[in-house]
Amino acid sequence: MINAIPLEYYLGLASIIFLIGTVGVLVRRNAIIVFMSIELMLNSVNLTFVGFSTYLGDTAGQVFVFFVMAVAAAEAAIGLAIVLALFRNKQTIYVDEVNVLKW
Amino acid sequence: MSLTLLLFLILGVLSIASAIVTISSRNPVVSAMALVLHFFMLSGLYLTLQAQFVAVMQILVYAGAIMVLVVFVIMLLNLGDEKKLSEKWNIRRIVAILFAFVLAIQFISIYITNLPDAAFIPESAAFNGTVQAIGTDLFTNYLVQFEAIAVLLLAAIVGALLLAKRKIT
Amino acid sequence: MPLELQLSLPLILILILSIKIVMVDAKFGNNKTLGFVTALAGFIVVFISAAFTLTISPEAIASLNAEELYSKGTITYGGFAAYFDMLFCVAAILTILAALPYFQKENSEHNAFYSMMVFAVAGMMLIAHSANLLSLFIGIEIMSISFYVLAGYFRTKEKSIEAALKYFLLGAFATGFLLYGIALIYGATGSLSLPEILTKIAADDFSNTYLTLGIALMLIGLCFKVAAFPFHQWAPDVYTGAPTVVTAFMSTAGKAAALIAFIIVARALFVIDIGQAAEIPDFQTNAIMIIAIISAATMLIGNITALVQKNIKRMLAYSSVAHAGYLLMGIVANSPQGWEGIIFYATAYLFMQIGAFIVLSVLERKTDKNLDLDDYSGISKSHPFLAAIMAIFMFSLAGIPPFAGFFGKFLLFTAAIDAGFTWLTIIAVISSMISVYFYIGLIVYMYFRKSNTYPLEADMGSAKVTLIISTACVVILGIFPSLIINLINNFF
Amino acid sequence: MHELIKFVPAFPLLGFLVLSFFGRNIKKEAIIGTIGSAAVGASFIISFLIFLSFAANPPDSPHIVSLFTWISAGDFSINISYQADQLSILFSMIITGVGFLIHVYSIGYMHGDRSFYRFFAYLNLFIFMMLNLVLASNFLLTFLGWEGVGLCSYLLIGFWYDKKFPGVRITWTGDAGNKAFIVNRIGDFGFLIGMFLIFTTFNSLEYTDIAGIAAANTSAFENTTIITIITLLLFLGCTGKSAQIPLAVWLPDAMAGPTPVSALIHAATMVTAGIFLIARNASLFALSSTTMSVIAVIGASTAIIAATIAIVQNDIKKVLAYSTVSQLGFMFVALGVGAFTAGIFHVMTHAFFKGLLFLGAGSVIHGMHEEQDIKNMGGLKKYMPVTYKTFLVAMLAISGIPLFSGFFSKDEILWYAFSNGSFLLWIVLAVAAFFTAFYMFRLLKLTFHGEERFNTKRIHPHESPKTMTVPLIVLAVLSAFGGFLGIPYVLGFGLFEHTNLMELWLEPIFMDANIILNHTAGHDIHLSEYVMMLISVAIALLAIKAANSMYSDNLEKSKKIIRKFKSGYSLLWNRYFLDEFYFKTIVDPILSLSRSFLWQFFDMKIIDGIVNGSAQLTGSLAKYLRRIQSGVAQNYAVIMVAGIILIISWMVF
Repeated sequence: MINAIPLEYYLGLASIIFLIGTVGVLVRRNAIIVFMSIELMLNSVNLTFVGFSTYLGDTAGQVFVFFVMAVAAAEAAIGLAIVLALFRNKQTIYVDEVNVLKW
Repeated sequence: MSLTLLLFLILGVLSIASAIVTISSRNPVVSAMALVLHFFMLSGLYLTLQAQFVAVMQILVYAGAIMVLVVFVIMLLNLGDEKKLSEKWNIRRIVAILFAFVLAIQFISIYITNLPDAAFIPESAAFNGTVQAIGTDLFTNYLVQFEAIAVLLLAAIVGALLLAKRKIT
Repeated sequence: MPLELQLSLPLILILILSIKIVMVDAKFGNNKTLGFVTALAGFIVVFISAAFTLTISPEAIASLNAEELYSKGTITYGGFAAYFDMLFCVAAILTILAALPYFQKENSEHNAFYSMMVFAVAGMMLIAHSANLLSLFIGIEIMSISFYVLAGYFRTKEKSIEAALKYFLLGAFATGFLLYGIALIYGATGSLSLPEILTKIAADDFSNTYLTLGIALMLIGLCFKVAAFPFHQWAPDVYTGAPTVVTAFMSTAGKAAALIAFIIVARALFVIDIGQAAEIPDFQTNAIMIIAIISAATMLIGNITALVQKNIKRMLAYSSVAHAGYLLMGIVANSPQGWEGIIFYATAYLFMQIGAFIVLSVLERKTDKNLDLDDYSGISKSHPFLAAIMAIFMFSLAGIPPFAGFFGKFLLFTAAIDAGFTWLTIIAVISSMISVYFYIGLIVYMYFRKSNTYPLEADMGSAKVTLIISTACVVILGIFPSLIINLINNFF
Repeated sequence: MHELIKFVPAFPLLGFLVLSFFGRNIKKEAIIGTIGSAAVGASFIISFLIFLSFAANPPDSPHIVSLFTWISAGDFSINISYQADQLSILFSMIITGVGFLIHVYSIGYMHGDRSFYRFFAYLNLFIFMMLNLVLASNFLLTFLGWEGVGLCSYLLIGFWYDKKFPGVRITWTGDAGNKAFIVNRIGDFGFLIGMFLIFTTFNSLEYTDIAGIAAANTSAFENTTIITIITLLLFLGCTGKSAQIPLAVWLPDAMAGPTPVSALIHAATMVTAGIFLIARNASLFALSSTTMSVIAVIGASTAIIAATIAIVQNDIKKVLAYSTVSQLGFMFVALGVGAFTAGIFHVMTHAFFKGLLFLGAGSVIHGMHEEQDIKNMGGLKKYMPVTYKTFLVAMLAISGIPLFSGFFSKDEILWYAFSNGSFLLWIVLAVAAFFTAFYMFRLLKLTFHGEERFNTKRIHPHESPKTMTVPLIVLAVLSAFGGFLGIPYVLGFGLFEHTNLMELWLEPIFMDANIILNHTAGHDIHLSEYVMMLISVAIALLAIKAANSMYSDNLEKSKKIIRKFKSGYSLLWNRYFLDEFYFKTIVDPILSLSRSFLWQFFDMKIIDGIVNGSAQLTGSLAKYLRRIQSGVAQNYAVIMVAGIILIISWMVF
């Protein structure tokens, strides 16, 4: 029963979610949804970590996930604060409308 | 097909589906809700991997804290009617999806052709996922990093306060 | 004091400082200089403690048993880590000295700035000390988060907040790849500890494809942090949009931190001594070739694009991209010689680039004014001191002897040639020839053009100290490079 | 005595520091000038003392005086160390000697300039850098000097940056300095890469080490690809600094600087750095016959092309600039055929007479109130007698009139071009020598003889002050008699063993190279050498005659000659018939070729086009590249993903 689900299933699932997140970052204009796509990417990495951790019989991977969560929380705070400040400045949160700096 | 595999498939499909909804929904609130669902699915997947502590943290931190913040900001910005939110297709999007497709082929071919060495879950895994195991590890082997994460969160708090302040004092 | 406590003194002190500075900010937020004084004194103390750990003999450090330490071998002590602690503190001291008059001029609040500087330095120090992928990741994140905030420090100004947004989105995106790479390396070797990973790679005990993919993804994450092609595009925009003093700090200390991360990772993943391993693994030759190509492309793109810039800040931002290319040559060389080259050049680069940006910040008005080449016409008449030292920084950046920049390039180029990368050196020399054009271009404007009708004002205040120290170091390191080289010689 | 060598560069450095820190506060020009000149004079005295001790007791191997360790990393270390031997002392004496005279001259020439002290500070810095270049015991220190002199040249060319200057695609003096600097970058590229390759091949950058290894393993290195590549790259560096084809374009524009600068940097010292570098590494260059041939061919083509261009120039300084390029070509031919001593000898005599010519030109320009066009001069002989006489000496020297210094050195080069090289090489150089004499006497005629073609009411030419004329006289003496240091053996008629003191002096330096090249030190007397000597004298006289007749009275007359010849009154000019025939068939075509092709097309279009074109190419490339920086964060992310795909494909698949 224990080895009913092979590790590659988890890795494959994680890579699919990672790529969905990547697509989200590339195609969405809304900064908040871009941010959520990044969260998707981080979560898929967490899944990879936990998968490896369990199959290796090593705790370190799960400890790492704990830290990734802390980092994600911190990034959420900063990222949303930036979006807020941006909205106050330019009345927009569309990433492609923010292009004063170029060339 | 065993029961665990069925559970994995259901959770896996639902997590992919909710992820797709997250990135494709026009309305940010719908995206956020789909993302919360996604986090729950992942939490279930962690349980199938016998990682109880991480599964609980997933709900508490992501669904409980981060997503609340996201929804709060979405409401705060009050982005208005849905027509404005529609996004047009452009070359970048097509290229981006093409690239993602290529990347997907790369990843999948890697995972299909190279099966991992670890074929089964060792007996110790059940203990490794407990609060006790992780706690011991955290406060012995990774003590320095645990302290460091305090600086990270402090930086995030000070930084977020600074950026979100309205006026210059 | 136990040896470990002595060795971890810089880390402990920066931790205390980071709490202290927040408390000062919270309690005495209205006092404009208290935060400055606290940060300055704190950085000096950390600098001294780091200098002290550098004097502890490497043998004593090597004799420590990792299992008995509190850090359990996740932290490197002494040696290059202590050197980089000092370097980051110097960069921070130089920056905040210049920041005081700058923020007074811009009518901005101060105190949160010093807190963020302390956090950033704490993150960088953790990077330099890390012997473990987890420490490395957390260090990089602390640094990055502080930089996101610092880039958007002028939150009411459009350009500053745009820089913060771009930096944040792209930085977090790159973090995703870095993290995925770490996960795969962990999966392939079953360890997060870098020395253990090295042993496993040398013993051929790893899962090849996962490790290869992991290294590829991690490479991407690190290349983003050093701003190397094609992951460099954030850098010109962020460096232009961020407050000038922040840019001075980010583009020097930040780059040095990213490079030490690169060195730490390269030392664990790439085998130098062929005797140790049966043969050099494929992923190593491939990865080094990729870094070589990235390095060549980075310096060409950075220098060529800098040619057409009319804004000096943006020109220096592109030149900073180009310098990432030169610095990566040390990684390509994959030898102690190459890493020493990186450390020397990072040191030299720190002084010349901070100096150049601080000159800009002194002459800048209202964030965006007085930054174009035309504004600098004939300032050698009105500001002979600023023009003269700016010329020194430009010559040094262009790699003209006898300034420090020349020796950095010299060490890196010889290291690359020794490693058999003659073609890379040829490209490097060509691109530094190109770069001379725009560095000298600025000097032409300053010295060989008629003055503008509107004279620039400069009130330097404490920035003068920064400028004098930077100039002195650029000159001294050019004439007596052995001062540093002898110090860094035994790090690897 | 040789330990004193470390003080040779110290004095100019001291002078530079004093002048740049306190110069602003010194109000009296005389004091500034004295400080600047004394610093260089002191260096000359020390060099001379070392020279005397060497002359009394010639060293077999170079003395190396080490100051401190510059860099040491791992197993290699590089010192700040100076090498005292016959070659470096000779160059050091030329630099400080001629440099001292030019410093003194500048006191008069720069009188009243708004940044008088800055000029002397730069000049002192230049001398310091130049001394580092020639005295260095390793490539790195030479490179420091190499870059340093380039920098000073750049600063000094652009000294009067807001003055208009009609150069090739250049309107401002400041731009001329820029052009020189950028063209020299291409040369420095060769130098740097060559230096790195030397380091990896020989594992050292010390001249003595490299020469020792090269001489000890001649058979292993001779004509190997790596040696050829290294020497060709170094030669590329030399073409930049010494203004040879294809990097010759910057020198004529460098004339935008003050005239003492042209004399010191762009005639006597800096431009000979390329010659020095090759001579310093003679045994390395001797190992590659390919490189030697390339050097000879480039030198010869530069000599002839620059000489023909010089005959149509009307700016007095540009004539001299092209003449310098041409004379440098002669020196490179000498090096290319293995006649190192002859090349160095010509460096010395050239420093005397070309320095003199430039200073004379400066005196003329000074007296004519900044007029440089020779069409607007004429008849200055009576206004400036000292300048005229000294100028004439220099002309006779450069034209190769016997007993003047240029005769000995140039003749030696011609002879070696024939005996070690080929007849064709000799022909080319002989023709170049003809043009040299021709354009020089054209210059003399148009400047000093004939009627005044300027407004005598507005311009009152006057002789220059003593500080300017004394250096002229000293240099004139040297130009006249300096050649006796290197009398060819054949002119001793076998009676004396050592007529050529130069050869004797430099023999230890080039011993290894001569062994590699199989050049025996023994002397024979060939009849052909006398014949050649006579021919070259005849050529010079013929050219002077031609120039004299063509520009006999003033510019109008020469035009008239041609006009009348065209309209059929040729017989009336019968006594000029031969000359006219000669002009019509040879000189005129060459004149027009020179005007329309060599100068207008080759120099201005092709060479300049390549230099400017590559700059434009990178410029337009930059315009496209910056478009990638679209400003939209997600476009950057897309490019990142493209990079990621490529990296993963490479690494994994």
